[in-house]
Amino acid sequence: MTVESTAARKTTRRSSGTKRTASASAKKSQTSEPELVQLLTPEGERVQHPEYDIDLSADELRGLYRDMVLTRRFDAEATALQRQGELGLWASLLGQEAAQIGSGRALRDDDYVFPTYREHGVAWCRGVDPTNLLGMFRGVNHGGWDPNSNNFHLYTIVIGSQTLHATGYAMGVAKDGADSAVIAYFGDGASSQGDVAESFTFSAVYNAPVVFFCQNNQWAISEPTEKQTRVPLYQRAQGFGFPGVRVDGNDVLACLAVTRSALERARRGEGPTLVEAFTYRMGAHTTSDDPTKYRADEEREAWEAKDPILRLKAYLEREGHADAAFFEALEQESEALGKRVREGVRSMPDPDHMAIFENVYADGHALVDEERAQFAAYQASFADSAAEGEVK
Amino acid sequence: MTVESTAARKTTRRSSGTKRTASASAKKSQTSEPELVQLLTPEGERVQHPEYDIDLSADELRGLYRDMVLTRRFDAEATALQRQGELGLWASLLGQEAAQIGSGRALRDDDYVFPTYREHGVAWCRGVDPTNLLGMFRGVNHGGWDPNSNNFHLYTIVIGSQTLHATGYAMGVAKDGADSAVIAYFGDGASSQGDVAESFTFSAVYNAPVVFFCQNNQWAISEPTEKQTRVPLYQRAQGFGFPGVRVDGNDVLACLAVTRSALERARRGEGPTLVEAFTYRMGAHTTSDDPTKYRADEEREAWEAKDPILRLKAYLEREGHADAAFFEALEQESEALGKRVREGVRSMPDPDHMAIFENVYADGHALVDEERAQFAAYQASFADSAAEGEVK
Amino acid sequence: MAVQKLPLAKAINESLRTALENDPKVLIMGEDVGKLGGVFRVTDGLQKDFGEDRVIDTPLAESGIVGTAIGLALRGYRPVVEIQFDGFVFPAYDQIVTQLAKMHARALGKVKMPVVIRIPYGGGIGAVEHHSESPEALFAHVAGLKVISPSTSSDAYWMLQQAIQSDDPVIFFEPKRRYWDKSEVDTEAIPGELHRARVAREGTDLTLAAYGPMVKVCLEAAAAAQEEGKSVEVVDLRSMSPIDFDTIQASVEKTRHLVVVHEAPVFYGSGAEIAARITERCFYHLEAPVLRVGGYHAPYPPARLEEEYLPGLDRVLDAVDRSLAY
Amino acid sequence: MAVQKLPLAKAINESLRTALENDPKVLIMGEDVGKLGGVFRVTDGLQKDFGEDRVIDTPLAESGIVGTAIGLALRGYRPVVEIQFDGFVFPAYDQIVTQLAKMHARALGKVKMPVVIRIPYGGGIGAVEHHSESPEALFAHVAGLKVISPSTSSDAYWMLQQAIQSDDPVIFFEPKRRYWDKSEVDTEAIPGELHRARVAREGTDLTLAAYGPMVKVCLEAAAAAQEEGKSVEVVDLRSMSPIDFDTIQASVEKTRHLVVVHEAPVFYGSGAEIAARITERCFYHLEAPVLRVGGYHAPYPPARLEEEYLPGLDRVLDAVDRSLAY
Ligand SMILES: Cc1ncc(C[n+]2csc(CCOP(=O)(O)OP(=O)(O)O)c2C)c(N)n1
Ligand SMILES: Cc1ncc(C[n+]2csc(CCOP(=O)(O)OP(=O)(O)O)c2C)c(N)n1
Ligand SMILES: [Mg+2]
Ligand SMILES: [Mg+2]
Repeated sequence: MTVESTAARKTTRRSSGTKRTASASAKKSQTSEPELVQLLTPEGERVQHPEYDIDLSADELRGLYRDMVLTRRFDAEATALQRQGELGLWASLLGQEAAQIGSGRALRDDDYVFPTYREHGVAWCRGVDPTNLLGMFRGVNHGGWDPNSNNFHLYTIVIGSQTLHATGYAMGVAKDGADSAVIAYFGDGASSQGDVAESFTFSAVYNAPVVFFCQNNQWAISEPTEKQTRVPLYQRAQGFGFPGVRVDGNDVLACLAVTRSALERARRGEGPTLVEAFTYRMGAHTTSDDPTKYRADEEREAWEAKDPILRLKAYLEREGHADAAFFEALEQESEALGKRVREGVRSMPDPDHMAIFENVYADGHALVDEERAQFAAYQASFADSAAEGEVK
Repeated sequence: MTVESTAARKTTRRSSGTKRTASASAKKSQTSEPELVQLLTPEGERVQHPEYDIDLSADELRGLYRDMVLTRRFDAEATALQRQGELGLWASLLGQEAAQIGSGRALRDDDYVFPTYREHGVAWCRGVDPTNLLGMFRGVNHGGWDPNSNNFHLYTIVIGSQTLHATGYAMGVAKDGADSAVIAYFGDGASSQGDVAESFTFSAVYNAPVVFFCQNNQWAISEPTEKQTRVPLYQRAQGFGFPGVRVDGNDVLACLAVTRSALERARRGEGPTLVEAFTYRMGAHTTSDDPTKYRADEEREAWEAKDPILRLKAYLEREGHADAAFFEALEQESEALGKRVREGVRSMPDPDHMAIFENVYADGHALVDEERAQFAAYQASFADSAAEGEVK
Repeated sequence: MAVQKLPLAKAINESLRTALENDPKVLIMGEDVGKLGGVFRVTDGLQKDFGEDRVIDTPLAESGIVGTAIGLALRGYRPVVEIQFDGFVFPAYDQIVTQLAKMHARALGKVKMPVVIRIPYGGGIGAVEHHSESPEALFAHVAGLKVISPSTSSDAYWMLQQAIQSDDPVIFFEPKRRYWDKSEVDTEAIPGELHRARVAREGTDLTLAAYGPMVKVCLEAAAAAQEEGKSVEVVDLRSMSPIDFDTIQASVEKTRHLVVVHEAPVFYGSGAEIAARITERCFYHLEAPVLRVGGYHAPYPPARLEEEYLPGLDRVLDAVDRSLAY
Repeated sequence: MAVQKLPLAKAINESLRTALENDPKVLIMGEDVGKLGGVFRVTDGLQKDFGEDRVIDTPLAESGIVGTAIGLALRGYRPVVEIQFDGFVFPAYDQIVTQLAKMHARALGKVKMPVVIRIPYGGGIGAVEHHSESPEALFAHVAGLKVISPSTSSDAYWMLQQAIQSDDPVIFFEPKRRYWDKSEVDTEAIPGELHRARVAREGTDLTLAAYGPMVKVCLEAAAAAQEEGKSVEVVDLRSMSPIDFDTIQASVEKTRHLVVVHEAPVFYGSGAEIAARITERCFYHLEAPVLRVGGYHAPYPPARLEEEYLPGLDRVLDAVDRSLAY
């Protein structure tokens, strides 16, 4: 009996109408907005939260503002550099500054970060030279910075993989008896990858000091979050035995408070936490992407009103925490950063051809040696005036 | 800076004591027993459940009893056949009869089953000839039955894979507009596999009519469930947006009621359900395993008191639903089944050598044809009296 | 449309459209294949015309995509799966190798696995890591899979038609850097055999064997060699499993020299299999060992080095010269 | 213990014990490696003596095992991962290929990946599906990995020591059907180079090259051939990536005949790479094409057919005869 005939025999009570019901119910659970931790409204008003609170000095608040502004400036510069042909690709963080700066500033120096490819703001908090981030987008390397210099691991492109690295690293931290914590970044799309689920299992079973920081920016390239889950993502954690919390990802104070609390929990030996930062990818997925193919302008506009930088600015101004001179100076600092990055990228040397054969192995490999030598000889043959036919 | 030195620099507030706390807290959440659906106590007393109830005739009850007894008999015969060298391996279901018969009897003919390698009781419910199951354990094939004959897919050995096949099949059922349901079996160990999590995601997003039936038999070979999760497994579902329920896996009535309800839910177009059948693997993992290396006899003894067959027998007797003649006849039927299986296995022909090359492809492959011909010629050369040296 | 000049990507799009029209059991599945039409627009417009039920945006999980495609195939569907880039097929590798490839044999033939996995592969587009790899050998080694790659728009159209019609799982490698190359497609032609190689250019002195993106490079090399008076035959293999050794053998018996060219690393690559088998078949014909030109035993390098890493005209000609010098 | 006759599995156990003793950063991870001591008892007693913190029973998830091992390596640990059987490595294949293999290069050398992945492999033990496969080519093709397999207890002990000390990821294939074969181990010897082949038996007429479980078969074949007056040299490759072509070449320059034997399917297998490269290196020395004896292009068959599927004495001798007949 063929599969087809089996199928044909069956009664057909389930109609396409059922499917409509289902997606409707899925939508319902999506729209009945879950608790979302917020400390600063889109209008820049400070609100209290029973569980998460934070007391920041004007200096610290200005610091967060500065971080976000400079990150956005750097990001814009990179986008421009891509348009100018200096970069092959750029993955913009536009709109996600609060999620990244808030969580990034919650970290201690000895904590360790496992980013995706979009954590430019976190890299900034870690003190990674922004120009360093651009190497892989320019095509001169695959990352190449020293993860241990700033406890900031390499960007990871294969979706979800780094969550397991973070978990293993955190297992190691625990073994060492250290009280550092680890943070793993990933996206809403990544939540579907088996590796992410496995990292939840491992971290829960070993009680590893890791915070899973999911930036739900509503989109995985062209797919909205409904294609990944029918309930809010922060709820995923519960079934693995650790807490999940949704935070306003455009509220830098809330992101800081919630992440700090999760990191402290990890330090206390209470294991992992999932933080879902509810935010929005304001730009294209990358400079190769064309979001007009799949999403409406109105959605973007609605999120514009929740801009993370504007709301902190409103708060700073309202409270008198920052004056015109501050904003002015920051403007200049931004321009200087843009210039530095622009020049840094333009003067970035192309890698030497022989780099193909470097660092394939730490302890060497006979075939790599052989191929390197052949390649060198072949390259040298062009330098010779001899005809190609004579190359051995 | 090396990773080691980074580690060394760090403060060491987290002590090994923390780890003890952690596993203690993990244990606590395990032992604070969650709601477990039960309709028949270990003593064979019928209890009511507000949500799940079931009304079965004496005939049906005897049928379930018979299924369990015959399944256990078949299983014992297979274990014996392995000891006698007729099978290379056997994975016994001893102790899990209620979970398998209860869920198996909840299915309609048009429903489809995706088993692991241990669902002999479910196979029985589907009408699969028990002897057929033994081929792969004897080493004459890798399964080889026609999944569509009984809507019972092949046994799957790679842990967790079949949950995705079940989900895809269920997506197909929904596309066809049929109201069949699909059931995917897997174990407590399997719950850790990324594939299982992905099947939860896909089934939730597409609202596929599938029931995930996890037999938590407390062990994945030598690893207790605590190595896979620190909270009860049925809770995993919630975070993916569908319900999970724990049922007494040694209570055939409860397993039947809960599975039936989950299947009905699927048919109604409400999507997946996770059923965790809390049971126990009474025997070794397989005949290759030696559980004395890793678990205490007392644990097994405690579970013996919850035997699924004895409790239904007590109930049948107490209620007068079955008399001595019934048990007597069943005893004979069991023996006959054992004999039939024994003879079936012993007379199972070895596969033809050429079978190596069969069914590698449906539409043929030039290399397979070439190798088949070479192999045939090579084999034929032994038949010739000619010396080996002459074989081309 | 009959005969038309189409970019290779568009030929695939047309082929998918035809398959969706001809057989209601055909489904398209993958990440971003719907509204976006895939990151290369290969599935452009298909969801609009055939609906979300047949052109399915999936969760971001390759194992899940292939695993559910297997389930759909068991239910009688014919899923055509898109993996977004070569480097992202590995999360699905387990389902492909242990399940998809073996299901038909496991069932003693009672189950069929008409699943096509489309993978844009290879380099040359200046991309970041994981977007330029050529993993075909990792699939061709696995029994139960068929592995093919077109080099022209016509082959793209027809080989995909045939792959979708096949009851076996087919890994369909699309030469992404040729997506925009235009060539003629006759949608009413009678296609040749799926796994037959094609002599893309005749010659008498040496045979170049290649597939996918390297066919163009070999044709250019053959033209350049011609100017130097060397007559080079180019064989477009089209299929890496099975390999049409008969066609290569016939060519080598004539030319007595063979160079195999692919982007994938040479070490354990398809060139090794071809060299081993052709040497066995043509031991007394070969005047030089079979030479191989391909990637190095190194991760695919950053974009600014890919030109050095990829076999180009010069490296192919160098091998031609070395072979003829024996 | 110094010199002792040990079963190969026990030699691995001793090697792991030594590594755990010598370096507090060494960890053992895998399914059932703790109390049970692994399904083959290779890790027997280690958790008891070194604790659950160093000999770690993991959740049942191979990608998770390798992925967390990578994280632990980044933290300065040296994880030795056990994959329970060959057929179960595929869920971890993505982490191995896209992360483990490439991390050192991605970091421009600033990060090292001292991770060993132990995989009992090969057939001949009458097992069910997925328990008898030889996937080594699928790893050897991938740059960044080293792939080795011992054939004796001494090599098992020492090669594992060296693999654990290496800063590169090493896939360590254990010939499971030789686990119970006893041979001598000198735990105080000075080991040779990790990736050097070993001439296991000298001969002048033909070279048999093999590794892991097939070395024993080749030695038996050489002994049988000797009785027929043929002098066969046996090279135990020990390493499939890199391959010690120098040692094979030296042997072939002497014997002028080469047969490569492995359990893995011939098609795209390691024999192809060896044949291609040795033919290139020894083109004027070879009196016959390099022949290959290995698995067929078919899924590993059910146990009752494995004897026909696996290269045995007869098939090796048949190839020897065919080679010498050229
Ligand atoms: C395994 C894998 N599959 C596919 C891709 C291609 N890809 C790159 S980014 C992306 C979407 C990621 O979405 P999300 O996780 O939400 O992160 P975001 O880009 O929104 O920050 C996809 C599909 C990939 N990089 N890795
Ligand atoms: C991917 C994979 N890894 C490892 C194994 C080896 N293995 C077979 S059964 C088993 C334990 C399974 O435990 P569980 O899921 O609880 O099912 P049970 O055997 O208890 O029914 C393991 C590790 C396998 N079959 N597949
Ligand atoms: Mg996103
Ligand atoms: Mg279990």
